[in-house]
Amino acid sequence: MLTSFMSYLGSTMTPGQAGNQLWALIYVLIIFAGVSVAVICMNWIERKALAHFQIRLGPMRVGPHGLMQPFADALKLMLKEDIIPAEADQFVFWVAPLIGLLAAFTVYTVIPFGPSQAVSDMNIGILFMLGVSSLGVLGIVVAGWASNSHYPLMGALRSSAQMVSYEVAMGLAVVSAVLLTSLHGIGIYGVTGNGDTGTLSMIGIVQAQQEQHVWFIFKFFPLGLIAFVIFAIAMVAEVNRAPFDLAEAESELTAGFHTEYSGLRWSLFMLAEYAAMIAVSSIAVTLWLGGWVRPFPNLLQGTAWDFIFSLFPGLTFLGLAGVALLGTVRMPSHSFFKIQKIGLGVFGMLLGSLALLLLVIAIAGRSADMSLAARFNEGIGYVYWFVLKVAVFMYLFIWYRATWPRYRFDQLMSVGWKVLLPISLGVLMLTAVVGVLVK
Amino acid sequence: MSSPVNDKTLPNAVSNLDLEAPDKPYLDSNELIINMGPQHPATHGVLRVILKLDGEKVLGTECVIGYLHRGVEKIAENRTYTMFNPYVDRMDYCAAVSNGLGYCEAVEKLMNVEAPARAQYIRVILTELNRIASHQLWLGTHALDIGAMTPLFYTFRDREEILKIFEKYCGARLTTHAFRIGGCQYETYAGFEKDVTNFLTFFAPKIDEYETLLTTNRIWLERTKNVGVISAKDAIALGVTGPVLRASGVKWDIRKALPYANYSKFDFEIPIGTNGDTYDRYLVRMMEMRQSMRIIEQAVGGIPEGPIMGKVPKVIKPPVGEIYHSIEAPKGELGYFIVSDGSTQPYRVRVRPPSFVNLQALDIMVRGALVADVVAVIGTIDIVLGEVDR
Amino acid sequence: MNPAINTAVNAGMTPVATPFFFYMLAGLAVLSGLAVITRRNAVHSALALIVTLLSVAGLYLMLYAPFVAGVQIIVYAGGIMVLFLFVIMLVNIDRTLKERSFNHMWPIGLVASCLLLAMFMGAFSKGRALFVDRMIPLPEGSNTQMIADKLYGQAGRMGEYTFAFEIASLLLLVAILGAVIMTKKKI
Amino acid sequence: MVEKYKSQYGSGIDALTYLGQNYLSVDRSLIPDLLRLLRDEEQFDYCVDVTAVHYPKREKQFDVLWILYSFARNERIRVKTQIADGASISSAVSIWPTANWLEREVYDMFGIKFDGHPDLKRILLPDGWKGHPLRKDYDILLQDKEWVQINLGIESGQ
Repeated sequence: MLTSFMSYLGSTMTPGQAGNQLWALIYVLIIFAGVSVAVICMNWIERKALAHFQIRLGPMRVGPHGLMQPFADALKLMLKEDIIPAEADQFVFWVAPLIGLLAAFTVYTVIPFGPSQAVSDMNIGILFMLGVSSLGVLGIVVAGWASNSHYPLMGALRSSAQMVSYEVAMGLAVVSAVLLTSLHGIGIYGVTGNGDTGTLSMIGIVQAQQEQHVWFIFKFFPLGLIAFVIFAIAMVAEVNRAPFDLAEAESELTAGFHTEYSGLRWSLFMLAEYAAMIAVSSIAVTLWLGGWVRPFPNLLQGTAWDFIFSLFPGLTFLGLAGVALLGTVRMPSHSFFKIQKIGLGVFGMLLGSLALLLLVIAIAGRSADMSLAARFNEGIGYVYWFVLKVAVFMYLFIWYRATWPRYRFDQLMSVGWKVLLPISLGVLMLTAVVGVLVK
Repeated sequence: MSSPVNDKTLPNAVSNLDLEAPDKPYLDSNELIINMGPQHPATHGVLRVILKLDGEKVLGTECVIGYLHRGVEKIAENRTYTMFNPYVDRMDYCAAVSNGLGYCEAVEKLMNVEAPARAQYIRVILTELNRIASHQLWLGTHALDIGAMTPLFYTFRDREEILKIFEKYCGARLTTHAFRIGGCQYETYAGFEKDVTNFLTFFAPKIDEYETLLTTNRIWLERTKNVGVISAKDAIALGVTGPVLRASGVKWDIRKALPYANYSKFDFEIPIGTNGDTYDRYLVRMMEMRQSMRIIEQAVGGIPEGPIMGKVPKVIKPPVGEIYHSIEAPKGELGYFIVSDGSTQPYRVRVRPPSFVNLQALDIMVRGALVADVVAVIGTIDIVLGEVDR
Repeated sequence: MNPAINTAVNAGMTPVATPFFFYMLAGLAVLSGLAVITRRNAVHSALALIVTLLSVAGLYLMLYAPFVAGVQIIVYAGGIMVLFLFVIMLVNIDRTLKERSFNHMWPIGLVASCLLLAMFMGAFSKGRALFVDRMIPLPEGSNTQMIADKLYGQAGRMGEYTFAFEIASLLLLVAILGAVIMTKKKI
Repeated sequence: MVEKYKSQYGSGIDALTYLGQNYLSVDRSLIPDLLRLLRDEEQFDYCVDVTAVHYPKREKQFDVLWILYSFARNERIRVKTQIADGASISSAVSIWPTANWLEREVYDMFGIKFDGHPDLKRILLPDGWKGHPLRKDYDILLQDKEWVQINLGIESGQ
């Protein structure tokens, strides 16, 4: 056990490739915990950001600036009565949220947070991701049916039709990115030599971008960009978020497929939805935005630049700690706010010490040798840049929700079939043609 | 006065659903009967719409109303004229001032008295402010129905400024009871003019802000254009009034056609639409808010000095007779038909509620549309269930 | 032990394709397959079918055919089953539960399955003579590439199945157009 | 206008003005024809309201009123007729579709039946309710106790 634990430490492969089940399990647990924390953070950020878009404050009571609100909500949802309608199909009603949750979390096995920071590097990684994430819709469809009620059924029907029409455009956009992995050469249009076979592996896709010195979003400009935009639209539809949240459109179908759900079971749907949001954003980041690669790895290279970029994680947390401490100072001095003040201060301190830890690691690991600190530092950098890029998408999800009205069902379908599908087909063909011509 | 333009023929009568079909297997025949409401996020209260659907397509609707019926007309027969005045605020509670204006003017007409000039100006200012507030509420909820969350909060933020003026003027924010038979109870507070002018300068850019969010938003356009179309002819035949009628291209506004209060003194335009769809109704109401601001601007600059209460006896006892008086409420023609038997209590008060009559047009507006359109159309008709049910 | 697995172990990999996983997946496939045909409720059957398809995908993975496994998940478990459910959901469950199974062909089915069983038994007992004993273990990832080579050809050469593949896709295109024309009253 | 109809229909029509508002007092038998004529020939294309007033002491207990408006003439007119309790009157739904709900409300509140109405049933009160609340003999505190007890499970709705 200990040997299998230690033997992996020097490896540069993912635990899956190295065949180390123990480390795979550790990675799985880390990712599960990480995603759960991310969902909690996302919950808080969404409420606060949405509130500030809408000139209100959002949660302010539970903890300083409502920081503890997600925990209070989780507790509330766990304690709430879990109602199963009498006429519902008991078993299917029970299993539906689990399907969604399983699908959303299984995807994370192949998401590469770094060249070796993934549970496994499957050689069909992207195919696996698309396949499993499309299983999530089964949970919604089945939940709508099992509720034995009209509104959920309509939500389920909408959801399945939506998924079928957007999956195609999404898949074609993905294929055009996968096509790019088979090219060699540097730069946006630079292609040299004979094209080798490409790869479906998530890690391979990022490495291809590294090799070509360009994110695929800029490759064959504007083809990569268009494919990316198509994917970015389709992924919003895939996870049922505004403006494509037809399956749960609250003003039309009360709450769509989860109308009859309550308590913990309902919260599982929410968990699955947010986990799926992070997962599809990760696909977009991996395919088009260079995955874990930091910005300008080739333009600004050298140990000095590496060191500067490795300070970013620590500085980010330092900034957050600064904001928290500023909030502590600005808290009204009334005795009502005493506990909140202390809480926010402690939170700021925690963030600050995390920042200090990260900075220490960055300084200790600045040499390019293979010491543990250096490898750790490297790993933190990978995960940081990956998470940062994903976070941009998460913010976009909130922004969309605050800004846009909801599409109507038939319009959504016609956008999917009549706009996105032809464009993505065209982009795919053009990418192939340009790839051959430029060579 | 333009005559109705569109000549699309109207189905002779608005047919109703055949709900008594003997236990039809709905799912097998792909026909779904769905109860939208009375507890539903988008029915603006306790409206219940029974939808007959083919998949998502609406084959027919039937409105079931009356959940909020309080018997306002019966109450009126058992109260004196003065006592009934606050009750009218509770009908269209989003536009309480308009309701009060209509009632007070109807009784004044019945008694053959007229409110003094200063009172008239105050009335116009408050009523137009109330029109803006009502349209703001409509815009926020309508946008929310279509899925845009943010406009709701923007409109409520700005509506707050109007409610503050109401509160300062008469102490109440929603059901104001601002006017009395014969004039106004309260003199304007110090700084009333300034508050109103400040509001106008505050609000002008805010309308632009709403429009930035919605007017050219592609999803908004797709969701509202050609949705819930009603031709001018249909609208007239169905008795639809207010912005819904004007959006169909009929340039008819009681403030111009049969002027009441002192609207004839002010210079404003009647915005009209062309297609009679949801988008046109949206535009018409947005333009109406700007026109209301124009009226307020003129009125606030010209408030004359003088008494605010006309010569009305302490006990209001109109002579035997009957009167129909209507005003242009934010939602359409609000009429009061009052029969007096010479006593202190009205013999009969009939309220002609704009929401009630406009709601009748829902059926032909949503037939053949999708479920999502039903929600949009309910929003665009701008109903208040307190007024529909009375 | 399977020779393919032996080489995998020699290559420094922990065998995933252990008999335990095989029996688990196979058992799951058979059990859920039985559930598909025995459940009266169509949605339950569909859910069981999804489990069957997923365990078959797992079996493909054990055969070092990840591409086929991925396609199995994305096409069958994902796309097709969602469409299945879409249709099944609109069926009146109460009525179908009351109805007797419409299929009275079970004797024929029995004969057919007995024949299939006999064939499997034969293949199992004579298998060593019929099939290659040792499969050359494929390096990771080449399975996808091999399929592509067979279908599209390599280095300018037509692949073994290029023609058949194109014919199949043409047929599918015709079928799609036909479906569109049949369902759409006016185009 | 009134003169023309008067010569056509005889003494069934009376034109009056009160406080500057015109109304026609019409005999019940002339109502369907007159309403149609008002729409077709006098351009009263907008039916503002249909309502009724109850006079329990009169022999013909109810006044039924149509308030009409003409866009072309910018003029409002009221048509008024008297009917006895239990008598019915012809529906105006085929003339102005808007009369549909308005007549249902009159039926609901007064119990006046409209012949030819496509779906004459209660609109504001529940379908099974007994009594017509806007009649003068219906006290303001009165309610259909039986209905309240059966459907709401409470003693009183007040």
